[in-house]
Amino acid sequence: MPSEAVGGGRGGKAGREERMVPRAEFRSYYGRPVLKKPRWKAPHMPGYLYLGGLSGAASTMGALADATGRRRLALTGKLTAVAAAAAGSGLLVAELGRPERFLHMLRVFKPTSPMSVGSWVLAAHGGLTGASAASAVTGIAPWLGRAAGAASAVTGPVLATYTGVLIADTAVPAWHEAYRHLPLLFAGSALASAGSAGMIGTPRGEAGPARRMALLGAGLELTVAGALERGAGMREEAELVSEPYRTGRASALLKSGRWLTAAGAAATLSAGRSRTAAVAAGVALTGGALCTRFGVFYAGIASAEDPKYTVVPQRARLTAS
Amino acid sequence: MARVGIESWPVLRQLTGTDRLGRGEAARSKRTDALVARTEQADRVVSSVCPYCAVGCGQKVYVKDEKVIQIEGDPESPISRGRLCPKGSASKQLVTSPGRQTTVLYRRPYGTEWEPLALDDAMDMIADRVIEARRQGWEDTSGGKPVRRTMGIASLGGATLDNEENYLIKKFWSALGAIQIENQARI
Amino acid sequence: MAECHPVGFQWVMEAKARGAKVFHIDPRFTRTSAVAHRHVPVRAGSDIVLLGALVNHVLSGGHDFRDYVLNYTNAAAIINEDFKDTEDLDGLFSGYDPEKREYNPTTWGYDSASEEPASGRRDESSRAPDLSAGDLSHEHGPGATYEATPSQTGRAPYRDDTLEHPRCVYQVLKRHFARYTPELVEDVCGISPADFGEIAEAIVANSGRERTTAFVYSVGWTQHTVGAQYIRTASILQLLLGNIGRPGGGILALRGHASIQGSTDIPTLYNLLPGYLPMPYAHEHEDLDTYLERAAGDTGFWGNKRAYMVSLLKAWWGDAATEDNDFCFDYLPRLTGDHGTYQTVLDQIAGKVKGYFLMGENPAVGSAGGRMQRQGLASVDWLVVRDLNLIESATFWKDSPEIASGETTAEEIGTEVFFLPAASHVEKGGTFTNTQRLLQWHHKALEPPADARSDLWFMYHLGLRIRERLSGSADPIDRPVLDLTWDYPEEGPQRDPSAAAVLKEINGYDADGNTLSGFTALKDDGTTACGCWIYSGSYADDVNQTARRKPGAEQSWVAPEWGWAWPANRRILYNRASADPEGRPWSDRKAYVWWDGEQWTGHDVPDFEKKKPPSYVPPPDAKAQDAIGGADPFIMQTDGKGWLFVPKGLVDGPLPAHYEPHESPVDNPLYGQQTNPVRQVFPRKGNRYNPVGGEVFPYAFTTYRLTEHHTAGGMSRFLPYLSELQPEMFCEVSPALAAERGLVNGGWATIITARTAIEARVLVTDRIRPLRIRGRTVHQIGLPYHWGSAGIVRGDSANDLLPIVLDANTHIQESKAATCDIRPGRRPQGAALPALVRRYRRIAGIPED
Amino acid sequence: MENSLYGPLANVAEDAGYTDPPARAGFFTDTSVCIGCKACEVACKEWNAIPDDGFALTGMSYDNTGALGASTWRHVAFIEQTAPREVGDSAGSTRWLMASDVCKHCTHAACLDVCPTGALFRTEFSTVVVQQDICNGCAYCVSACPYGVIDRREDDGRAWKCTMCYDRLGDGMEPACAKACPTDSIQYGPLDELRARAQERLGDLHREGVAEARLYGEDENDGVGGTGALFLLLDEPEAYGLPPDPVVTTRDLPAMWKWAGGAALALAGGVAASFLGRR
Ligand SMILES: Nc1nc2c(c(=O)[nH]1)N[C@H]1C(S)=C(S)[C@@H](COP(=O)(O)OP(=O)(O)OC[C@H]3O[C@@H](n4cnc5c(=O)[nH]c(N)nc54)[C@H](O)[C@@H]3O)O[C@H]1N2
Ligand SMILES: Nc1nc2c(c(=O)[nH]1)N[C@H]1C(S)=C(S)[C@@H](COP(=O)(O)OP(=O)(O)OC[C@H]3O[C@@H](n4cnc5c(=O)[nH]c(N)nc54)[C@H](O)[C@@H]3O)O[C@H]1N2
Ligand code: SF4
Ligand code: SF4
Ligand code: SF4
Ligand code: SF4
Ligand code: SF4
Ligand SMILES: [Mo]
Repeated sequence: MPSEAVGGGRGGKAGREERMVPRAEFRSYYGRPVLKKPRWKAPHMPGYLYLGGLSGAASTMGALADATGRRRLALTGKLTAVAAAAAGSGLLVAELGRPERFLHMLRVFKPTSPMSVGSWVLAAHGGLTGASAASAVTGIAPWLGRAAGAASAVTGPVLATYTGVLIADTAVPAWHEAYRHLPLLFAGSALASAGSAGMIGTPRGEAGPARRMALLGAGLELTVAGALERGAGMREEAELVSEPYRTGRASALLKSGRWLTAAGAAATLSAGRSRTAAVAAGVALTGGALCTRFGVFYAGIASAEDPKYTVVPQRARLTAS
Repeated sequence: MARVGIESWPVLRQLTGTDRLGRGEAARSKRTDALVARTEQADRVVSSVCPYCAVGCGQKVYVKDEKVIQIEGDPESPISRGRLCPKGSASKQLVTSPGRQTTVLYRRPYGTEWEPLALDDAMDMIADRVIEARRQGWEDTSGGKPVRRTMGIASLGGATLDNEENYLIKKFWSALGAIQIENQARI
Repeated sequence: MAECHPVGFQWVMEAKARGAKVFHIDPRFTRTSAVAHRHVPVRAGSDIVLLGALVNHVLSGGHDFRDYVLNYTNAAAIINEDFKDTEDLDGLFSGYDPEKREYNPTTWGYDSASEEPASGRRDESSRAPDLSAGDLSHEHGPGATYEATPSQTGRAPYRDDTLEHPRCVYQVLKRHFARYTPELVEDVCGISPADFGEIAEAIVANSGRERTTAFVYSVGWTQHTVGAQYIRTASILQLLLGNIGRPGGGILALRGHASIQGSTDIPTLYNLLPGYLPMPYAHEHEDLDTYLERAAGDTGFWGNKRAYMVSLLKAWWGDAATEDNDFCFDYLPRLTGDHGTYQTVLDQIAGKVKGYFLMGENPAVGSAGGRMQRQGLASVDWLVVRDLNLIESATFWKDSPEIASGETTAEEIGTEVFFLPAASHVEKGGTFTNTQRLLQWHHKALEPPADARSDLWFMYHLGLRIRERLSGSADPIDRPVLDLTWDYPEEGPQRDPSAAAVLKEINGYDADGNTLSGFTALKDDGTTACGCWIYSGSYADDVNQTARRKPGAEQSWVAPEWGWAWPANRRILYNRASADPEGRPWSDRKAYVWWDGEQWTGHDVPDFEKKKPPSYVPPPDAKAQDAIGGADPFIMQTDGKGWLFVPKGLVDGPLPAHYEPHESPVDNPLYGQQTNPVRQVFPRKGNRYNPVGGEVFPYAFTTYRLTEHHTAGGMSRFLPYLSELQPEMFCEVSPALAAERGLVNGGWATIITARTAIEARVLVTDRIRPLRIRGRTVHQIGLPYHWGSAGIVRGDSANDLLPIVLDANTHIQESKAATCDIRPGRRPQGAALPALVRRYRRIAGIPED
Repeated sequence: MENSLYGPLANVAEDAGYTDPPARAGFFTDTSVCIGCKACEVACKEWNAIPDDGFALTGMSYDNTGALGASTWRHVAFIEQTAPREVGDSAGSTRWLMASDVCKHCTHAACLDVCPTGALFRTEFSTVVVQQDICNGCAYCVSACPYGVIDRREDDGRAWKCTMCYDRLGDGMEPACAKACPTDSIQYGPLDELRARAQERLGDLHREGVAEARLYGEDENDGVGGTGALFLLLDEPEAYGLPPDPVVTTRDLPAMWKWAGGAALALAGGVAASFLGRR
């Protein structure tokens, strides 16, 4: 019947006195979500999160490889960085409702808008990685190329981690409440994927730093993802708010991500001299990083779609105060 | 507030103006600066009355380039004080909806489709049919009593029409001797 | 009211904010209930019991406003000795003829001390309803109080001012309503004694010198076979409580369309002429004088009827109308019975009607018995539809439910259809008359598009063409057409006739062509012409008074300078009753008009002769308004009194009595007479009736409107913005009925009557309550009636379910109470649909042909 | 900047760079007098030429619009409530709550803050408006709004929501929805006045015994710094589909940037550390 009784979400008839079990009982409007479901789509948004991380960490890797004289690793890093930045920009533009207005992103600079900050960073980063890669490939203006590369080692880490802010700076409880986790998670993920790119694209001899990056990244990613899934470090109703990470499509993806990352890390450790094994490890790590991004993405969608994630923590907050 | 060239780049305005965060003044577009209510641009504003129900709410009709661009409540009406219900508020759509049928249609007996017909022709055809039906249904007497009427023509409707229209309907049909003249008051 | 007159409802909210208590008495919990203090669910069709019990409460508790009742009503009049009440005849009044199914109302008259009532003679000459000035009240509305009531007597009836004479109206009422008790209210209406008590107390406490109570109704009260008597019961109550003619009081008819009031005042109705003059009925010899004698009494303002009628005839036939030819009175066609819209449909099906004009009405969806309506349309030779949209009444030949079910096909329908697009309200100038009798001019804003033309244009140009074709005809039947005044000035590119000129003709002018100042200026000698006497004054001083728009904030709360109200710009009718017999306001709070020692004055235009003192006593043999005393507010009545008991003018009894709806789930506990004995029934194929009670059609249903749609949908279902708000036909049922029948919210249901079955989405809601009636649970089902087969949103039409059965006074269909069955799921398609209905009829024992 | 992100803000328009702006404009929607007529919905659509939102029955009482969205800028909620029925109690126990929801024109508007193009901007009336010539449809605002108000229209690609009839305000007219509202359930005016009026009305209702009446959005200390559209509700906000205690997401933005900065450093450090080894 069209009454609150059905509208009360899982709560059923949510008479005040009946609301003994705090979490199952909450009131809503015919069970409808309070928030709008994010309009961002897969694979665009999670793909962008991934590519931004990859490009950011890869450019840093490329710059340091350059500085430390690892030519092949530097080239791999630079090429990966520019390719990922370009592809990421492509996804970002494709995500727009009015792609032809992409440049409106540079109309203002808004520190309050992670996307604005990110756009400027992406623009700078894209330019820098482009210049640096072009120079590396063509050999023209090596000094300038190197400088651009060095600069991209500054924009890179920002690009790789701001995406955590990008999605955390929303009303979506699972994202917002994870604002501490997401940048770290994405940093770890970025390290792992850039490392694996290095492992894949560079002969073993030069790929040592890449392997270490991959291992470090994997470690960080696994640690933070674990915390995220548990809701460790979240402020309010941590168990409920983190629930979307443990359920449904997001959970499956995050689990796969964890397995792939762990497997990739293990393979990295045990790859020995085998290039094939290194490539396999790199692919696994990349897959893990991708799965993580998709998992985070879908957790947010689920979190926005069910009013309980919005209502229960807020109601609890009110009751507490 | 018109700004040209590079000066219109909001980032510059952010840097030079009072809106450092780019959330207000600096973010305005040219179109925004030029915005006015379309009612301001009306060629004329005409006083009217809601065509739906008998409350009789006052309406203002805004016309530009011989098109209705807005209909809204007349605040001066002591009946409605500018307010309109959803129907009254939808009056513009009633008048301007593309679904409105604005040309004459004709369906011949046993036909399966509408056909177009010129208004003038339709009027002539209807006039002929009225005269014929009137004669066919004519009664000088009924039950021996003089009635001077026709039962061949009937007419229904009036509650949505103007008093003047109802007056002409009643007047002309009565002169023709038609008595089956009815409207919504009976239902 | 919140549902159907939302903007008018702001004033109820205003009153509520100022402390008024709002009761909503309705079968359904509606938007009105949501903000009322109290919603009291009532079984549809039972209000006379509730109102009657309130009358009983007032009378038996001595709560009536005695000064008002004694002076302003006919409470003291003594009734004819031969009158027999429903008390005596088990639900019938004296004079019933079971063969003809009609009353002879002779015995309902006053017991006149001296003379034989003029009306007695009239009755012998013909049956009453024909003679009465048409029907008492149409859809509803203030017009009803202005209809010419047949002359009762020029003499004051014999009175008993102690109100103790057993045959005085007061005592008759008391006896009549004695059986209307709170217990009966519970049994018949489903209203608990506690709720009844609350209403009764509130009404009594809120009436008297200092306070007034208003009743507001609309078609929830009229669309019954006892509709007119619903209103009558409320009138009795309000008269007893002194709530008529006073600010904040009254019985407010919320009328329907923008100009439904106007179309009753200037009637596109068979039985009326403009200004509530009756259409003449057929008599062997009737000239203007005999017509007028029959039309209305000689006393009261109807005493000037000759001036009204002669001026009308002059307006129509101009120079051709002379004293010598009775002002062309013979040109008027004559009636012989009921020629109402439902009768016309039956005549169409019988092949009697050749051509049909639909000018702004959609009977295929809006009128009861949808199948009969469409059958009627399919039976005429030609049909002209003038509308804004391609409504079902224009497209029935290709998309009706009968086509869908395969019962007929386009190839079998011989109707020639002309669809002529109509101009909208902004594309023409003219007046609407709103529910408070206010004429408001709407100005033309622009030319109509393409072929669209105003109905004024259409009638005028059709008239020109017909007159041209008939010109030169020697046939006497063509004289009225050729002699007609039909020479309006033309305007604009489309040669539109001037609507202002038409309004001027309606207002009237004198021999010199000057516009008249008001109806008191009308002459009976042919020197004035006036198209509608009650509208006289709307163009006074050659100024379009209806176009006045002095801002509400810049004038008094009565706002007399906004538009123009008939009659004479009065905003409250019979407002002389707002002062006591001596002419002083009943109280300061409720002061409205009063006698200042020299004349009547106040906030409104006094509905009384300005200079007639309260002390005025009419001389014997006075006529017209001169026969109305200075303390008699009801100046249209022959005796100037409010009629508690109606000696003349109603066809179903001088007092209201409860009868069950034609289709009712229960029996009538009050009388052996189950239903209104003179209701109009048309049992025939396509219009079969469900049996009373019974298991086959166990549920009551009522039909109604939604705020988001308009009537038959022509002005809402074709608009996206309204359609999206209520996109589908639905039915509203209680959770109990849903459980009983397996109905699911959001699912489908099929609703079946003897006529047909329709489908609707289900809303299960506590806003519909099952009621305990006559010892059993009565479930009510609510059905909005806005949908049809055309438009942006489509659905089955509730009117297809309803039968044609009419109130005998008004010929209005009973669409508020009928019975049905309901079951889950969609209805069968194609031939299976009629088969299902046939099966139901068979089980219920209803004859097929 | 702290104050620009969270907490009470004395002059919202000034904070957005306007010098000497007009008084903050707002809505007070008193749902206790709403009759659910939806005139506000239609008037808004007519004025703003918004496309229809589809023709589907929801089965949710008389609400077939469902929620605010890109093509519904006013939404009237219908909530049917029946208390446990007592013997002899005919109807007093049924409530039908109606409430017209709209964009809150938050003091701290997340949608605006996150908008990367400046399409969403603060007007001189302190309202929050999308500039349709600027919006590129990035949909960030959609996820940022804590009330689920703004949305992207997919066939058009841009984000839309209530503008508080910015064009009308500029010409001294009141918003179309407020003007149409038959019962004055929607009141438009200077926000300060409306706040006072809302308090007064609340007091009246409490005195009349309507204990469940409460205000929503009037508290400057709430999570969005108080809203530009206040509501008088007769039940908990969530019963109407409103978040009970929304917080503007950008409140935490400085912290977020810090965490991101830390993460960036960690990343850079991680890369650097990885290059420390032999090979
Ligand atoms: N939004 C909107 N407004 C309209 C219209 C419209 O279609 N839509 N139509 C206009 C027209 S033409 C008209 S005539 C008016 C009609 O205005 P209303 O008469 O208000 O309209 P309805 O909804 O048909 O019926 C009113 C109520 O009567 C109740 N009712 C039914 N039977 C009974 C009964 O026996 N006793 C009592 N007490 N109540 C009963 C119904 O439950 C319903 O709620 O509205 C006008 N205004
Ligand atoms: N079951 C059930 N049936 C009912 C009722 C009920 O309560 N229950 N109520 C009854 C009542 S009270 C009424 S009034 C009727 C209404 O029934 P209808 O009058 O048949 O319904 P509407 O849709 O109002 O039809 C009016 C038509 O006039 C058209 N129109 C508007 N303006 C103009 C104009 O200027 N010129 C012309 N030529 N056309 C115009 C509109 O487009 C519309 O199609 O329904 C009745 N039927
Ligand atoms: S706006 Fe609504 S209430 Fe007013 S006249 Fe029109 S339909 Fe009736
Ligand atoms: S217009 Fe006013 S009364 Fe009608 S639904 Fe909107 S807020 Fe409520
Ligand atoms: S309610 Fe949402 S859309 Fe409206 S101003 Fe606040 S954040 Fe923006
Ligand atoms: S969708 Fe448009 S309004 Fe929303 S954040 Fe993006 S650019 Fe700004
Ligand atoms: S203020 Fe204007 S834009 Fe906003 S809801 Fe009201 S009518 Fe629509
Ligand atoms: Mo009506």
